[in-house]
Order: sequence, then C-alpha cells, then structure tokens
Amino acid sequence: MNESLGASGLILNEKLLWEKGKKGRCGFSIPKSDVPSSPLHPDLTGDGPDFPELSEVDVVRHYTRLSTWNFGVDTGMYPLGSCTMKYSPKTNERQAGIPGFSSSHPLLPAALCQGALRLMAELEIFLAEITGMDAVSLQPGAGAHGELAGILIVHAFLKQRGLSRSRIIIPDTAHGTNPASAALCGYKPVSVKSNPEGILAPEDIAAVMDEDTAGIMLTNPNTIGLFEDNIAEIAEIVHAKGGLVYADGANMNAVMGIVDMGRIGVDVLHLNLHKTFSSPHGGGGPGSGPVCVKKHLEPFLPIPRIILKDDGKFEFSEDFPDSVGKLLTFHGHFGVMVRAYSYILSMGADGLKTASRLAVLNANYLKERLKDTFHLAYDRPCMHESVFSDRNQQATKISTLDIAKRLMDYGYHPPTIYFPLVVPGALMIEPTETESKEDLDQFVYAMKQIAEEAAKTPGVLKEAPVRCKVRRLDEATAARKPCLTG
Amino acid sequence: MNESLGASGLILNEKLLWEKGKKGRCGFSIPKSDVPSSPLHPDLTGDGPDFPELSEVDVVRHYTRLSTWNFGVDTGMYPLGSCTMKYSPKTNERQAGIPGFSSSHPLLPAALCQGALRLMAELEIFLAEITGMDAVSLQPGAGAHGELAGILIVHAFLKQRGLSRSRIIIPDTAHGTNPASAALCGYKPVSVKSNPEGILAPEDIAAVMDEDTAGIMLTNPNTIGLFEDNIAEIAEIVHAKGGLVYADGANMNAVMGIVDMGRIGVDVLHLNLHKTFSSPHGGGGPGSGPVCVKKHLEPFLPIPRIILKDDGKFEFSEDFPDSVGKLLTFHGHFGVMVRAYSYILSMGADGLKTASRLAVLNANYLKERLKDTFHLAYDRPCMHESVFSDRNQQATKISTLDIAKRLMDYGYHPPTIYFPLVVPGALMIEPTETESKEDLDQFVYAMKQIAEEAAKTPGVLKEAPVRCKVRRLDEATAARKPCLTG
Amino acid sequence: MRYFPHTKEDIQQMLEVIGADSLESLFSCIPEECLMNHEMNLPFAMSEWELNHHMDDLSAGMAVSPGYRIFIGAGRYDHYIPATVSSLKMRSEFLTAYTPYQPEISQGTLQAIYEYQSLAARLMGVDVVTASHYDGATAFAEALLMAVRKTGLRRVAVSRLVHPLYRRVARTYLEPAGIEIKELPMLESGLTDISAMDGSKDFAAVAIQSPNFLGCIEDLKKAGEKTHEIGALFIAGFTEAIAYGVLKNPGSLGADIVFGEGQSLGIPMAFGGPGLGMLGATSEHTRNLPGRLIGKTMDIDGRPGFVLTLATREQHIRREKATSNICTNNSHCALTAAIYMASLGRSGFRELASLNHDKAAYLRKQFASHGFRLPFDSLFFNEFVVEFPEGEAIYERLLDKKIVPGLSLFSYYPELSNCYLICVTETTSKDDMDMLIREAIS
Amino acid sequence: MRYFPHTKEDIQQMLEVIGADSLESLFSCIPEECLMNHEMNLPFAMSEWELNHHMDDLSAGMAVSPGYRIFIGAGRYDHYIPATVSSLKMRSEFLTAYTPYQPEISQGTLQAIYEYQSLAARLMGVDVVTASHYDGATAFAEALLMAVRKTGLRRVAVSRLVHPLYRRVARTYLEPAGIEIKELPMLESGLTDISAMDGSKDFAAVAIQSPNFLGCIEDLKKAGEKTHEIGALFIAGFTEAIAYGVLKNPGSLGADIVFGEGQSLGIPMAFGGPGLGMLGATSEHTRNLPGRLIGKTMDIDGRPGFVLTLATREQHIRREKATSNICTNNSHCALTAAIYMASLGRSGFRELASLNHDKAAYLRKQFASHGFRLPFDSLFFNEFVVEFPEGEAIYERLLDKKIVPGLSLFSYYPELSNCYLICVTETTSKDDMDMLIREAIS
Ligand SMILES: Cc1ncc(COP(=O)(O)O)c(C=O)c1O
Ligand SMILES: Cc1ncc(COP(=O)(O)O)c(C=O)c1O
Repeated sequence: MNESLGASGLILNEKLLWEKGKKGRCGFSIPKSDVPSSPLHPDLTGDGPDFPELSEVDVVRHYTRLSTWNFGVDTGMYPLGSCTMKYSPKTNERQAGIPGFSSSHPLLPAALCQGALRLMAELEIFLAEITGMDAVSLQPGAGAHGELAGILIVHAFLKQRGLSRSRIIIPDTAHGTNPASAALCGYKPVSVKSNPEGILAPEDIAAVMDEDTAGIMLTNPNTIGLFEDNIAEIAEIVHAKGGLVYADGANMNAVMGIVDMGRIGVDVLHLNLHKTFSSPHGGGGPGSGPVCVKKHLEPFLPIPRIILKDDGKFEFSEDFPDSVGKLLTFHGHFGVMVRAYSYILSMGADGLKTASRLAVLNANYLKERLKDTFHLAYDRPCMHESVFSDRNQQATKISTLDIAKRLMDYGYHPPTIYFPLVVPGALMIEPTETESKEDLDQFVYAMKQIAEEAAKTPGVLKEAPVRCKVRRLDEATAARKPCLTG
Repeated sequence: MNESLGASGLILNEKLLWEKGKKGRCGFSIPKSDVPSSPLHPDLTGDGPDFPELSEVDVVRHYTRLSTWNFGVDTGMYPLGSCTMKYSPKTNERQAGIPGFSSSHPLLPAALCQGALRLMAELEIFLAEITGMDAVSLQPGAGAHGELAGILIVHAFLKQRGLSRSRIIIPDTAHGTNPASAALCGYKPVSVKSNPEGILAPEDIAAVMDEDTAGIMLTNPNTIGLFEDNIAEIAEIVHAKGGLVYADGANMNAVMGIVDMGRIGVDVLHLNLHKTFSSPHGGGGPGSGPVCVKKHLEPFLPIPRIILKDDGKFEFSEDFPDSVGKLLTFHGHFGVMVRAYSYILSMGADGLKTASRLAVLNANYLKERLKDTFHLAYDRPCMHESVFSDRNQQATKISTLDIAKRLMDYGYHPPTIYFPLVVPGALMIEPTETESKEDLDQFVYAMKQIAEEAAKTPGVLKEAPVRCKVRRLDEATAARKPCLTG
Repeated sequence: MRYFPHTKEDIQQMLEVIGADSLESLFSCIPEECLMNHEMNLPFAMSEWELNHHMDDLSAGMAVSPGYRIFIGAGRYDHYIPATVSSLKMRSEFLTAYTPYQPEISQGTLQAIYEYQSLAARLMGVDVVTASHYDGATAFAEALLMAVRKTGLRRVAVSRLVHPLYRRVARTYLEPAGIEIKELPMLESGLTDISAMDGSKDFAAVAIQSPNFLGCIEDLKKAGEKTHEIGALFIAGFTEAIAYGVLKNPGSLGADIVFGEGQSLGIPMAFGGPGLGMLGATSEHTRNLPGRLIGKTMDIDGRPGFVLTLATREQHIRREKATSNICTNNSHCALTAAIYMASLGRSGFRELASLNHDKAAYLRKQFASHGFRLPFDSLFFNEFVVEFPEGEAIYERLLDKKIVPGLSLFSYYPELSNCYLICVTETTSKDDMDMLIREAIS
Repeated sequence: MRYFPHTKEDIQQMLEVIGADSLESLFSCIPEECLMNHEMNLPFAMSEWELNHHMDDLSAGMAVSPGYRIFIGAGRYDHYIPATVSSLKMRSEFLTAYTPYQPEISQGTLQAIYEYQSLAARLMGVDVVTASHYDGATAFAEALLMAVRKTGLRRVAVSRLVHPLYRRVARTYLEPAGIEIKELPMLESGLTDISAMDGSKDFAAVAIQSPNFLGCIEDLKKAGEKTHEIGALFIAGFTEAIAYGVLKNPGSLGADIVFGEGQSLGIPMAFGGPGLGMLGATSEHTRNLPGRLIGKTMDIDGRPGFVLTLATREQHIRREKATSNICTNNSHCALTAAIYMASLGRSGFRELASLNHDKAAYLRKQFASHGFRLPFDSLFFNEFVVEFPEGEAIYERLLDKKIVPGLSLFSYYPELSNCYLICVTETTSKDDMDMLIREAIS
C-alpha cells in the first residue's frame, strides 16, 4: 500500500510503419488463384496504394510494442468520469466471436438470420425494462448518435403536430454532444444554469420554456454525478408547453433497477452500451447508443425495426411511415449488442441493480475519502461519480492538469478533467463498481500523496509524467502546424 | 538506428496472489447444480485448499500486469542460442484451438478420433521425410524426453542382441540433457573433446569406442553452431564396434532439406518441435521431442503407434513386443503437434529449406558483423548460430554476464551464456530466420555500443540492467536460503 | 457475481466511512416518485456456461459459410482476415482503453490511429483522413454537411447509384436541417448520368460512388471535372475499399472529399456493424473535418509523440458550433484496418484486389455463357448484376441448396425486377461459383 | 512466404558481407555425402486459408461435446474453462518467452510460476512443488526415482490401482536402471490391499493413487502409516486434481512425496496432451527434487524478485549427476493452472469439487436403481465402475446414439470384463445423464 502502483519497466521503441517496411515483404497469405486472370483496363488502374510492406513478424511486433505504450481497464483503474470504464468481461468477446454472429451478412433473408434477430429483439425488450421506457431502437452507433436519433424523434413528433420550434433547453452541465446533436436538427440551444446544489431548479426551466421551445435535453444522473431531484416537476413544466423531455442516459450505470425513467416524465432517452453495459471501449469506440422512447414516440423510431410475426419468426420491417428514417447503413453495431446482451444475461436483474448500488457506493466512498484533501464541487451524496477541483492547490499554482499527469506516474489513468465546464478545473472521478475497496484505498493514497507533493514539491507535478513512454506533449504546436499523416 | 530499441515506460507493480485476495470473492462462474447434493463422509473431507479468493477483474489485472514484466519473441529479438526462438505463427494457435482438437479425449474409440490420428500419422511421415529417417514416434514430451526415448531404444536394441554395455560417448560440447538422459538408462558418459576446429575428430572417437560402449550421442549441427564434418566416418567407427549413433537434432533448424540424417549414419535422432517447428516456447514449455529412427530400430519405438488399416482408417496399436514402452500417459503433446503440423503445411518443402538457409544466412551475417568486436570462439562458417566470448573485454573485467544484462537495457533478450562449456564465457547467438536484416543491424549496433561501454564506462555494464522491473537479483541467497512457496 | 470485487465486510466498512447504513440508503436522495416500484423483469442470471450454450444455440440459426455459400456484397464483404489481425487487435491495452484524451498514457492507440490516417489517406488519395466515423453512410452524410458548411449552399446532388441505404442515412441527416438533395439518374450502362448537372448551379456538392452500388466503375475524372465546372465540390466514395488496390484512387481523379466504408479491411461483417466510416479530404478542408484527428508532435524532451488535435472543431469545445456531434467513433475498427493494411502492403493489396476482380469476372462470364442476361456492360470490380429469368424461382431453388445467390434489387430499383446484385471475393472458390451456375441452370 | 522478412536485396547485401556468393554456398562446408540428394517430398505449401479449411475438415472427424456425450475420464477430465483463463494465457509475453534463465526480463513468468508452486503446494499439502513436469505419469516416475535416490534402495511397491498407463511409464523409466517394481493387489472393495506390504522391507517407497483408477477413495492415512512402519517413503498421487477441493490432501495424510496430473485445472484435454505433471514433497526432499524450481529473492536495491534456483540439481549444471534429465517442462500449463486456481479460490474450488461428486453420485444412483451391477461400493469422487450385462452390446448401442458411456476396463483389468469406468464432471448435465440411462436400458 505504501508503495506506488506505478513503476518503470522495459518497453521497446518502435518506428512508424513506413519507416519499418521494405519493398518485397508481405505479412498476408495471398490466396492462390483458381480462375483465369482478367486484368482491368489500364486506364482505370493504378499501381496500388503506397502501403509499407512488412513481414508477419514485423506486424506482430509493431502492434505488440505499440500496445505496451497504452493503458486499459485490464491494466488498472481508469476512473474517467462520465465514461463508466468498468471491467469488460472476457466471455463477451467469446460470444461476439462466434462465427454465426461475426461472419453473418446483414442482408441475409430473415429466415437465415433468426439468431441475430432474436438477440436484437430480446435486447430491445431488456433495455426497455431496465429504463422503464416502452420501445427501443438499437440502431444508433454511439451515444451522440443516440442523441441525434432522439432529437430527430422530437423534431418529427412536433412536426407531425404541425409545430416547428426553434429552441431547445440544455443545462450548462450538459455534455458537448448534447448541443451539437440538437444543432444538427436546427435547434438553438438555450443554456440553463444548474442551481447551487448542482441540479436544475424548476423555476429556471419555467422561466425559459415556451411555445418556441422543443423541450429539454437533460442528463440524469447529471454530469456532476447528482440526481436531478426536480425531474418530475421539470417534465411537467416542459410538457405543459407542448415540449418533450430528452434524457441523456450515459450515466445509467448509477440507477439500473432503481430509477424508472419512464415514470419520471422522460419521453426519449439514449443509453451507451459501451459504458453501462460493459462492452469494451476499444480505444475510442465502437460504441452503441440505443434510443428508448415512450409509447407516443414509438412511431418515430429509426427503421428497419424488428417485428415478431404470428408464426413466431422475426423479421425487419420498414413499414413505419412516421419513422425518422435510417441512421446507419444496416442495423447498428451488432457486435457491441452481442456483448451488452451477454452482459445482461450474465447479470440478471439483481446483478444489474447490485452493479448500480456498488458503483454508487464506490463513488461516495471516494468522495468521502478525498473531500478533505481536494475541493469537492458539490458536497452532497453523489451517484456514480463526483467532481473535485484544483482549488485547494491554487496556492502552489498546481492545476488539475498537473494532478492528472502525476496520477500516471502513480499507475492510474487520470480522471476526466475540465468537464463539466461549470466546475473550474474539474476532476471528474467515476470509479465504477468493478474496483475493489483495496483499489480505491490505493487510489486515495496516491491522490493524497499527490496533494502533499503539490504543497511541498510542486515541481514534481509540473514535471509529470516521468514514467510514461513520452513526457508532456506540445499540443499547441500540434494544432498550429497540424501533421496529420506521414 | 542510432537510438536504442530499449526504453523505459510505465508498468504497474502487482502483489502476490494471496496478498491480493480476500475471502468472499470468486472469479469463476460456479455452475448451478441440477442434482441433489450428496456430501462425502466428513472423515474424508477438508475445507478445501487455502487458495486466495479474487474477483474476475482481479485475476485479469494480476496476469495482465505480470505479463508486462516479461519479454517474448513477439516483443523483440530473442537470440537465445540453441533454443531457436523463431516467430511462432498466430494461425497455429487458431488451429490448436479448434474444439475438435482442443476438447477431444485421448481415449476415444478410434472411429471417433480419425482426425487426430490422421494428423499424427501424417506428421510422423513429414518428420521422417525432413530428417531422412525411416520411422517416428511423437510421444516424447520435449527434447530431453526424446533423448531418453532414443537412449532407451539404443539400450533395447543392444539388449535384444544380448549386449549389455556400460558406457556411451558424449562430446564435451553436448547439452546437459545428453549425459543426464544417458545416465537414466545407466550409461556412463565418456566425454570426448572437440578438436581445434570445434568438431569431433574421428581418431578421438576411435580411441574410446569399444565393445563396452553403447555408441555415441552427438549433436549435429553441434552446439558451437558447426556441422560435424566427420559424422559419416565417426558413424562407421561406432558401427564397426557394434554401437549406435544417436543424434541430438535440436539444431535441425539449420539443415532442413539440406542434410540427410539418415544418409550419414545416424541410427536415432530427436527433434524439438518447439524449436525447429515454431510452436511457441510457452515460458519454458510444453515442447515436443519426437524420436526418429532408421528401419532397424523401428520395432523399439514407444507405443502405442499409429497404424493405417486396410480399410483406410487409422488406429493405435500396442502390438510391438520389442517396444521400449510408454513415455507419457497418452500420445504425447498433441497440442504442440498440431502447431508443428500447421507450420510444415504452411511452409512446404521449399519453405522449410528456405527457413534453414535464411537461419544460416542470419547467423553468418551476425558472426561477420560482430567478430571484430567480440572474440569469436571458432572463426569458421557457421550454421544456425555462432559462439562468442568475453575474452576481448577482460581488460576492464567485463564478463559475459555483464554483457547479457546490458543487452536488456538495449531492448533484447540476452543470448545463451556460459554454454557450451568448452568456450569460457560463451555468448551463444542464434538469430533464427525470422529476424530481418534491419533487426540484425540494430542488434549489431547495440552489441558494438555495449563493447564501447565495456571499454570506456564499464560501470554501466556492472550496473545493468537498469530498465527492467528489477535489477540484478541475488541468486546466491535464493539458493542458500530457498524460499519456494508463499 | 464474479465481476464484483466487494465482500460483505468491504461494503460494511465503506458504508461506515460514508455514514450510510445500507446500500439502499445511498439512494435516499432520490424522490420517491422517481424510483422503480418493481423488480426488473429480466431472465434469471446465467452462468458463463449457460451463456455459452445459449449463444451457441442462437448463432446456430445464422447462415454463414462454409455451411452456406453467400454471394451478397452490397456494402458488406466477406474477406479473409489473418489470425494476426484478430489476435493483435485483442491486446487488452488497445481493447480496454478509451479515447486517448491523455496522450502520454495512450501512445499506442495514438500512433496506431495516426498510422491508420496515413495509410487511409494513401488509399483514398487525399491529404487528410479522420480517425474514423461510424460507417460509410454516416461518413457520406458528414461529407455532404462539410460541403454545405464550406460553400454555404444548401443543395447537394447525389448519384442514384450511391448505396441506397447511404442515401437514406444522408436524408435523415440533411432533411431536418432543410438541405435539399437532388438525385442524379442512372444510364442504361449502369453508370451515373452526370450530364444531369449540366447548367445547374448553387450546388454545394456532387456525390458519386465508384464502384457504384451496381458494381460498375464510374468515370470519376469526368464527373469531377463536370462538378468543378459548376463550382461545386466533388465528393467521391466507395463501399468496397479493396477496389482501390487496383483502381486509381478518388483523390487522384479530382475528388475534394472522399468517403467510404472500411469493413473490407479486416473487419468481420458482424451482421452489419460495427464497420469503419472513412472520411478524408484535401488539405484545405482540414479544419472543416468532423470527428477526431490525431497529430504528430513532440514532448518537452523533443521526443516524437502523438496527440488528439484540432479539437476546436469538436463538440466538447465548440458544442453547438462543432463540425459534428460525433464523440466516440469506431477507433478499434480503424486499428483493425491499419493492422490489415500493414499486413498486405502495396503489392499484397494490389494482388488481392486483382484476385477479387478475376473471380468476379469468371463468374460473370459463366452467367453470360449460360445465357443469363447481364443488364449492364460497364466495367466492374467484384460485384455485378444478373437477371434471373421471370418466374423460374431460381433464387428460391438456390436457397434450398444453401446458396444465397445475391441481393434482389427490386426493392431498391423497382425497374430492376428479377435482377440480383452478385458479389464475389477472394473467399469464393471456383467450385463455389461452378456450383452456383450448375444449380442455377439445373 | 510471410514469415520471412528477407527481401532479395537484403539477401544479396548479407551474402556480400559474409563473402558468400549464394545461399547454397553457405553450406559448402558440409561434405557431399551428408547432403540430402533429393527434394523433400512434402505437400505443397498451403495458404493460411487452405490450412484453415484443411484443419476444420480434419477436426470434423473428432467426437467432442456438444455433438457427443462423453463419459470417459481415466486421466483426462472435461471441465469448464473460463474465457479469462484462455485469453490471459495467450498474452504473448507469456506464450512466446522461454525458460526464464534471465530473471530481470522474465519476472512475469517467474512470479506466475512461483505462485503456481505455492498454490499447488497448498492443494497437495506439501512444502514444495516443482515448476512442472510433462504429465502425471512422468511426475510419478520421477517420484519413484526420488525415493530410490533418497533411500538408496532399488525396490518400490506400486498399487495396481495407480493409473495403468502411469505404471507403464514408470516401468519404462525404472526397468533399464534395474529398479524392481512390486505390485500391490486390489481388494474386492476396489481399494489397494496395503496389507500385502506386511513384513516386507528394503522398499524405497510405496505408491498409491487416490481417488484410484477405479474412482475409489483410498485410505491414504492407513497406507501412509503402514508404509512408514516398514521404513519406506510414502508416495501418493492423483489424476483428478479437482478431487482435492473436497478431499483431505495427501500431504496432510502423511505422504512424503505427492505426484499428480493437473490437466483438470483449466487445461484443455487436447487429445491427451500437453497436460501438467505436478510433483511435490516435504521440505527434506527439496534438494532431491527433479526439474525447475522458482525461488523468491531480492534485487540489489532490495526489491523483491524471483529466480530459477537450486540449479545445482539440474542437468545443465550437474549433467549425468543431475536429479533428472528434464529441461523444457510444461511451464505454460502450470501458468494456466495458476490462473485457474486463482479464479476459483478456496470456496469456489470446494463448491466445484462438491458439484462433481454430487453429479457422479446422481448417475451412480441411477444405474443402481435400474439394476446395473456396481462392482465396487467404496466411496468415490467423480468416477465409478459399472457393469453392462453380458452380450447386450449396450456400449455399441450407445455409441450409435453419440454417447460414449465410459472406458472399457477389460484391457486394463481382464477380471473386469463388461465393466466400464464412468466419469461425470460439472459439465455433465442431469439431462445428459438421464439420457444415458434411458438409452442404456432401452
Ligand atoms: C454524459 C454524456 N453524454 C453523451 C456522451 C456521448 O456518448 P458517445 O461518446 O458514445 O457518443 C457521453 C460520452 O462521452 C457522455 O459522457
Ligand atoms: C542441443 C540441445 N539438446 C537438447 C535440448 C533439450 O531439449 P528440451 O529442453 O526440449 O528438453 C536442448 C534445449 O534446451 C538443446 O539445446
């Protein structure tokens, strides 16, 4: 415990692919041809893309070495707030790799893909049950895509009622994708401040909600890790003016089986399967962002939708005239759905509820253990995460960035920093339920060490990280003189 | 190129399993019971082995972290002489993992395991073809086990002829397993010096070969990386006295398709599938050490043997009364055989021959590039490896051990050191064919850098390694006060 | 549950530190009316072994090779994937990391994606490529939006031979924003009638796919020139990336913006997703690109390194003014594609592409020589259209033989009733093709 | 060939450095009469894809579950293997390293095997366990040789109920060295007749297996006492490691040396190999142990670390005087077993073991209640013997139903004709067992 988790070890440098390759090598087993060759007309053909040529062992070592410069959840604690970096079970990879799933073509006749159709149909039902919503589309490719789907649905719903509205209410704590998604549908975001408790006050919503406002996009639990206590009242206000309530469900990990999103006035909501439902984050995706709606919005869900026929077989149907249309070429990120489905089946109702309880337990435990050391933005019981700041470190000019970088030397992936924007120098810490008490205690130890260093030897933080393959990188020049290809 | 391949990066410390575990956790999915419980009599039962209890994520992180303290062929160059650390193709792992192979029971009726039987039968034929021998048993579990099989066969052959001999000739360059295997059959090794060229001189063999000597155990190419030019003449001498010639084929990687072991008087030979035939070394095994014999020794091969019946089906047969018996419970390390079989099918005759040519090319290239810097024990064209020593570094008291340790800092696994015993301070370098010219050049660069450091700043070598998770370890105390369990 | 590390004692001690007396009480702040007033109705938790069994059963209901011979492409292609690609992409440091916000601890992902951007740029013939999008269709929609932003014009022209599903996704993205989409008709030849643009103006862009949805190779050069004549941006794209192992790339033929689907580059079909949205452009569009970009830079010691860059385009900085709402992308698919491209190399990639064409050409000849009508005679890559004679129910008969002989085009192009889009890749053996013909004529 | 990194130019340049004019000439030192005077006659090289196809075909000829229901144990046991075990053991740093001769760069393997030694010692109830042997049979042979070395006596007694194949391997190892093996007969009960040792002396060891080959649990305590009375070392072992999740371990019952097969600990059956030879003993035997041992120590900075130790026992130091000729062992299988044991933990391991027994007990009861003769009534773990009535060809009938109802004992114990050794593990469902019975009596 009194020893840092982070240490220095041997890693290997590795050149860029094209510095490594040499003409005449190939790491791929080119199939033999069993047909006559019939060259394309020379006018059409080039001599192939200028790819470097490597042997199989070159390729294997290249990516093996690169991987050792990375840090994943399997390496250690990754308390990246708002991203729910929970452990991704290995069995889910086994399931997604079953040839029947991984090698199946999306345009197979329904009779030849009942397995995938059933899986998707059941997953839709599971997600509806978990959120308390009525209907689900699995098509969106990630959270932001789910938001877009949701806003498109809001837009289509209002349009059908002959309403064209120009604005949408978005709290200042919202994730950047919220306003960006709204803008894609032509909505102008109206920003609303959260109150001193870090949540939305009904009166503030009432003050801006009007007939030109499509509704509200809120995140619950919100990005400060707090539950929006006034959600029901806010929903009433919005509904009273003919608006709809969109909920960003990226933080669903806090409330599975605990909060009924359907009951509290949410009309449409998206989930992040790659967060709450444990599919691996893949270095930035792929994700999956199912959109869940109440009955009155079901007609607007993306198509195709899966329907169960009288003969007990499933098929895709396009026959939903009010649908917002298609969001991806085919049926969404099926590979991610397989993992989420496997996770839900492995957990069951009790398991999911326990996951949320332990996620909240872990977050509150960290909050309590750390709040005397780091400034806690809102000292209230939190949900899945809590937001600290660098206020206590001002004296020695230590910033959140410095704290984040130093955490790497201690063997941790840093938390989310400088978000949400309402907390200057935010340190947003989401441990998730898969961290043990020992892991949390060791993290607390590291954070307190860092606080002490910040006070006594701030230079150490300014120099950090010192253990990683590289030290602090010059992001300014990278943006000023972009070098995006080699 | 002018930058060292080795660098320092972030790794994580990790406790011992039992320091990490805590009662009440479990990382295994215990199947539900569908039968009534029927407890065993309490007199018989204990409360289970005192295993630490960990969650699945604990287990995943524990072994993920441990793995990052290791260096494998996939990480980089691993020129461990005599071990043929060539790249192990990933497709071989795919093949070995096919459920039909990996989940099959060894005692299935023949009709239900034709696939495995055919694979083994074909592999035996391939290995006979590659070595020039007549018959093969795949049963031995590794090279030393193959040696034991071979010596048992020699013993059984002589016994059948009413000869009981007490000695066996073993060159001073032999691997330690040779005398140890011979001793298991009660043979007393007679050591013979190799001549100034590093190979055996016929007259030296003639001088010791007699009617009380079972034969000779030689390694060809030998452990100095040289071909035993006089093998044919030596075989004649041994045969003339009624002895047999055993060849250790661990270095077969140099001569596939080039030397005919059958033609040169070898009666029995073993191979290392985990070396020449690319199956991964697994941190020290499992291996596989097939034993190959000429016709006259076939009756003595281990049983069961695979036979092809008239109906075209394969089956195991025990009906070989002269057999030396069984060496493993079942049929040998089948999983390793699958990999070797896949490798041979992927390479074909040309591929295997090319592998040997390139292995020898790489070894000679390194020899030439390094011989001005490091003392070369025998300056002759070599086969798969060459042996240097620390003689040129005596001035500054730098030893082979220091050089080996320093190589780690440069990003290489060290060569085999202090073997063969005939070369004081031996540095035995076997690059194998899967290293590219660039890799070799970079290795040469590192070796020359180290030689320069040895001359100018020897302290740097004495301190090495400095990049690995730990620095030099106290092996003396480890042996004096063994701590073998925790 | 094996995923939970908490022992009863742990929970007790932690609750004490928090000052809560039970796990439930952690949620006491939540108003009563928000709570779920029933237990979730979900299947009873399965053991790892029950799950394996269940999933094996489910997947058994799927038609995949070798059990079935499937000749469908149309946006998803069955290509060989080396064991190296499958095993390297599973390295947990890649798989279980997230977006590389913290570059010092994410150099593996960053260099890999930087290399992906570079190889993809070489493949597409553009100066810059984004770190990835969800799929070819969203990359297409984003390409159109780029043009609209760049030109300030709110009309785009799209070939009717761009993948029909891509066009529907584009409509979903563009219509709410009131952007008008004009459709370019198809010619007898199965190519786009670019002349339909003659004299038109105020178009932000003209978009063409080649090989197009019917497998025909478009004359991008001509289309590009026409497009530039009318002052619009030329957008070109593909659904089958392997084609550019042999074909001249879109950039070299004048495309300003290039979109495409990268699934063919070592990514399993997986019932349609995840795939890889590829989007690139000439350098003047760099700061107008949507989504992540990785850039090369140096650390304070002067060592080279990589970072996410030009973030001022993105939602987390610019919010509603961002060039897109995308956040999580398909990074792991881009990594996979990079490993795949690196494994092939230029010569391998070219050889593989030629093989795809050779095989398709063989099958097409077979159909021709057996008297099937081939509606289009344009040059093609690995897909082509064949007509099955009216009423013969050839398709159904082949299905019974576990052969899926292609995709019926009727629902996409009503005028092409009885026509099927047939795809052949390096995974299709001559025997498979001969068997298809044999059964088709039997 | 994709495994070769050499370009033509590379080869030329390298030859020049060497001063050779061709690859052939590198072998000019080899005497003509040693050269292979023909090309090797091997199948034409297969592409990765042809190989996949070929291997899938070959493996299709294998009877495995779920297609078949297999009730054979007898030294190889079908247990569930968690996905975590399979994926972690494949980490290339573990898989593609070799024996950790250089400890500083091999701490991963070293700590993992040190932990294996520790967990295995707890399982077997001994002070020290080796890093691994090839399999249970060679561990058994090495155990006997240990006793011979230790006592200087050249006679050992082995129960006839030790796995028959283990006994044959032991003979192969011991006979050439002229060591005599006495066989202890079996009693009606299916247990070893230890009384056969009464009054005998000059025995190096007495060796017993429990559960024995017929599945019966031996009275190790009594056997150990008897053995020690006559001044021999007591060697006890097992083929089914899972049994010691519930049974008192051999060490605690007086065994001096313990051998066993660890395949059940997360290692696939793989047609019989590789498995895991487990060998341990009380501390006074430490320096007499064969094979690798990992020890804990410190580096020069005082940091804990691990090394191969007590090498003076081994062939590379002691050559013909070594305690064994073993060099490469089954390290990767020991790693696998360690991951497996760590995943289960004490409670999980115990629960799993009980489940194995419960299921076996269920099936045995079923046989009994359907009138089958059960020759032995001793306590058992997860294997037992049942007799199929003469002439009914039940075995053959079941095979036709894709059920392999056990192992015929006739060839191992001629007196047990018509008797089958039946094994049940946690992977056998009640349905499987009911179906076996149904078919057996039909
Ligand atoms: C609160 C919140 N909303 C939306 C998103 C966007 O989800 P995605 O990144 O999957 O598009 C995120 C994730 O970054 C988030 O944290
Ligand atoms: C020359 C030689 N002979 C025999 C052996 C023993 O082979 P194994 O370690 O597979 O038992 C080796 C490998 O270490 C060797 O290099």
